Amino acid sequence: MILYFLCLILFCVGLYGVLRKRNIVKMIIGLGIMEYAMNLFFVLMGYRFHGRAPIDAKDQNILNMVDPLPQALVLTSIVIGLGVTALVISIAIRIYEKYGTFDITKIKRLKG
Amino acid sequence: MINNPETGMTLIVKTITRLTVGLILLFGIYIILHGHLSPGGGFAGGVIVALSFVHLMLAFGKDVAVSRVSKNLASNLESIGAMMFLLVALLGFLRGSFFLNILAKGSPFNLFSAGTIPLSNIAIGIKVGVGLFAIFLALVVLERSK
Amino acid sequence: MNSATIIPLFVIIPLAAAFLISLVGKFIKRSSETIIFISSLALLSFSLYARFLLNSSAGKIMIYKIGGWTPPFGICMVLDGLSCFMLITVNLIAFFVAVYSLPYMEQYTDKPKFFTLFSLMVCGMNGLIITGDLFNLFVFLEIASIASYALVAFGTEAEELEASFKYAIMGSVASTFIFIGIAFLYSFTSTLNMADMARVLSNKQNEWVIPFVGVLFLMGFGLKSALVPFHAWLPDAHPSAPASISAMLSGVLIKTLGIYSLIRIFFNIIGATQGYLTVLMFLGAISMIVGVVLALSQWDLKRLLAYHSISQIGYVILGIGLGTPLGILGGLFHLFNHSVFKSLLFLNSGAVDYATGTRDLKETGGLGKLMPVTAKTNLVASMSIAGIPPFNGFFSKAIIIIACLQKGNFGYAICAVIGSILTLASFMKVQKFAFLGEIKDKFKNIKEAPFAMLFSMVCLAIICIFGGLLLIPSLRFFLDDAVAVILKGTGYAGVVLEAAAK
Amino acid sequence: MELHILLIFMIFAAIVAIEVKDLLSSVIAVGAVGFALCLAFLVLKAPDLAITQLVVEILCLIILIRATINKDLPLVIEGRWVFNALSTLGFIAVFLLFSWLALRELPRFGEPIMEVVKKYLQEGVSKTGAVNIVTAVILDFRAYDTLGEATVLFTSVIGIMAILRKPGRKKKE
Repeated sequence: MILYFLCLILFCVGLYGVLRKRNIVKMIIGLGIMEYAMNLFFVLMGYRFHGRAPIDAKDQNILNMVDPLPQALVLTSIVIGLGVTALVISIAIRIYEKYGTFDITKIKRLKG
Repeated sequence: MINNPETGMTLIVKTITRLTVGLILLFGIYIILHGHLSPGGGFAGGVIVALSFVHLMLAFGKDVAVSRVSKNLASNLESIGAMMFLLVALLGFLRGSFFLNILAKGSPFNLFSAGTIPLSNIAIGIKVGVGLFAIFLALVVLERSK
Repeated sequence: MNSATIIPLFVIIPLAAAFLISLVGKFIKRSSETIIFISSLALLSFSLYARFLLNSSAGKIMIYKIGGWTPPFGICMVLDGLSCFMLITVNLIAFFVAVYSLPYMEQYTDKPKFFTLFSLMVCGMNGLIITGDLFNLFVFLEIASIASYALVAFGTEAEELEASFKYAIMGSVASTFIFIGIAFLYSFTSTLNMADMARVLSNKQNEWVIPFVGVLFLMGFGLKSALVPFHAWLPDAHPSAPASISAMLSGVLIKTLGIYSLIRIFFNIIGATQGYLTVLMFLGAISMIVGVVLALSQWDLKRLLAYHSISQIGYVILGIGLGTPLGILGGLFHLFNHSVFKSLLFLNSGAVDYATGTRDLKETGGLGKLMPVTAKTNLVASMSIAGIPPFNGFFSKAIIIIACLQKGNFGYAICAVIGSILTLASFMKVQKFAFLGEIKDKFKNIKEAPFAMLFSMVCLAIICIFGGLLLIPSLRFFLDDAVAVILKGTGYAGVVLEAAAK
Repeated sequence: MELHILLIFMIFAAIVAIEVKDLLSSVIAVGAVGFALCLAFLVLKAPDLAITQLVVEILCLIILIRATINKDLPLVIEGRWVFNALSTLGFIAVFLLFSWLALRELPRFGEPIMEVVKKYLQEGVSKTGAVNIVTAVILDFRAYDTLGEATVLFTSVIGIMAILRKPGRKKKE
């Protein structure tokens, strides 16, 4: 119970970073932290006390395996996080090239 | 390996890289191939392969790595990898449904054992490896041309 | 090969097209255009064919078990009334936008990359509509979102990059909220299949988990569908995208990613209690008013259209939030009409931009004489968005207003009427400043848009005119099946599991 | 018990990553959070994830450092304005409160209800032949997810190349 809550606190630190910071790279870092907290939260769900890694051994028949489904989904979600982060970083690089700054409040050429 | 001093890092890094790049690439291929036996699979192995190219580029400067894998070759190889994975999926159509694992299952603990899973692992490994290296090439090429 | 094998085609065709275009796009001249044309035409015809297959199938539902695994263990694809309705809407607009963007994309470099991303976005939307699995819905939501982030920034100008950055950051935050919601649901029900989850949730009582997860999904999908508290990204993202992409974004993307997912989760999985419905109706009413009021002061044509998208989405959400059969019918019908005339409006603004190079209403004037077809299609679209009788917009808005009156909340009915009046006012402004009045001298020699652009604009205008026919009894099945699926609510689980057991 | 320590370390490193002035040190702090996450996966008996997280983390760091290395590292002036601060903190407080209430009703940590997964564990090896059950789930039971996954990566590569190309628009005649 405490672990889940700590994980959500980490999620909120990332959310704070995204909503409050003015520097684009800080927002990307906040987004990255939110992705980490999200993945950890899902894997925490699948843990079993004194369980074993979900890989069959040749000789004995392992019964108390940890839940493999969250691990499969979080593998997908880690690579999704990499894809999104790489895309947002390349947008930030092009913005820096065009605007000359990382400060979101100065990047205001859009009207309205 | 042309080691003209001005591109890439110092000589020490270059000599160490010359030793380790092959090992990293080999380790990545091992992870891809043994995806269904040991931990790690197409994704982890592909990223390791990409890192070996990135390692090569960081140490020896842009032109060495680009001479090996140019940018449009990278994106073509990536689409080929993606096509392969889709074909492995479509293979399942031959006998019933979409992603059916139709190849022989074999006995569990040896290398050629899990039907189409090793093929999918190889296809994903190629795609992820070359794709991420193409991202890195695009990022670095932008830097040069400014 | 039973009739259900048509379902995976909706994902395989756009994927194969995307991989092919990125492979051969550079070498063979014009190959990317032919591939994208063939694939979007095939998708449109398959979605219409699937509609008739659905009529003949038992219980109006078709299940496709991927990899041969029965649903709770593997992923299953579900094609029922609602998803078929969305499929036809998506592929119809995607086909016309693909035809439109063949000449329009000449302005941009690197056409093959555009068509690869376009085909991947269509693949993401199709995959999201037909999937029967919650995590799969998240993965395809990511595909469509990442493709649209890159497409918004396709022109690599300063404004587009900034708009795309804001859109990408807010979109990713929404995705993390959705993923946390999925994690909660998985831990509570230990299954990911939507039908299985609905069954487990209905007989497992809880006190705080479902409301909390409902709020998380409302925030996540509300942001994707630009409901009012989360609409900040839409007025920036849509105007700066290429015209064909803002047509897709406004016409279809915010509906499938946002509204369809909201309907699926709130009606079919969690079970729509009165609390959720009142929240939805309230949000819809606010979006209606805020969108229209903000739109009145705009002079940039595409930004004005983007604000109108927010208000029209408010109509759809209000209609569906009513919960009564007539209200849901009105909401879904307005969803179809809005995707038709809003994408037509964006295509018109793209034609004006293509010919004159500017979108500012102050500068364009009197284009009606030089661009007759665009002027007429814009007139048709403006009339139908404002809800003038013969056009399709009128029927759906009227149904929503009648449903509001029947249910007795007059406040929302009055909001709907005020909203449509203000919409009419702002589109009169568009018509006057863009197409009537005298022509500016620097636009003397502009010529009409190329044929392919005109073809898709005229076809969409025809659909706008004859859209009202969908309500006549013989064609009503198209909407009624979708309404029946929503009204069944968590009965969706029983139908899917029983059909999958066969 | 070691998970609690890891998580507290991650929260502290994340706060450092957000609050520190210099860009490069905040990137390093995020790297620390990522590696602590990799350790957490090992403790949670998820070797697949540990490898993938470690390697993806390295690539993310390289790209992040590439983006921030020679840019002007301005003195980052603190946050936007007061209303934004209050609304963010208020939202976070409400979010945490309701999540505490909802978390109490979930199955306790360490005792997951594993109805669907029982079949994967029993028949994983026999039905798919793969010894690593996680790979069996990824590439056979739920292979459609992995197709979506490969497409996500493919989309982001094509998207990045589309964004980073030099002449965005052909100049009008």
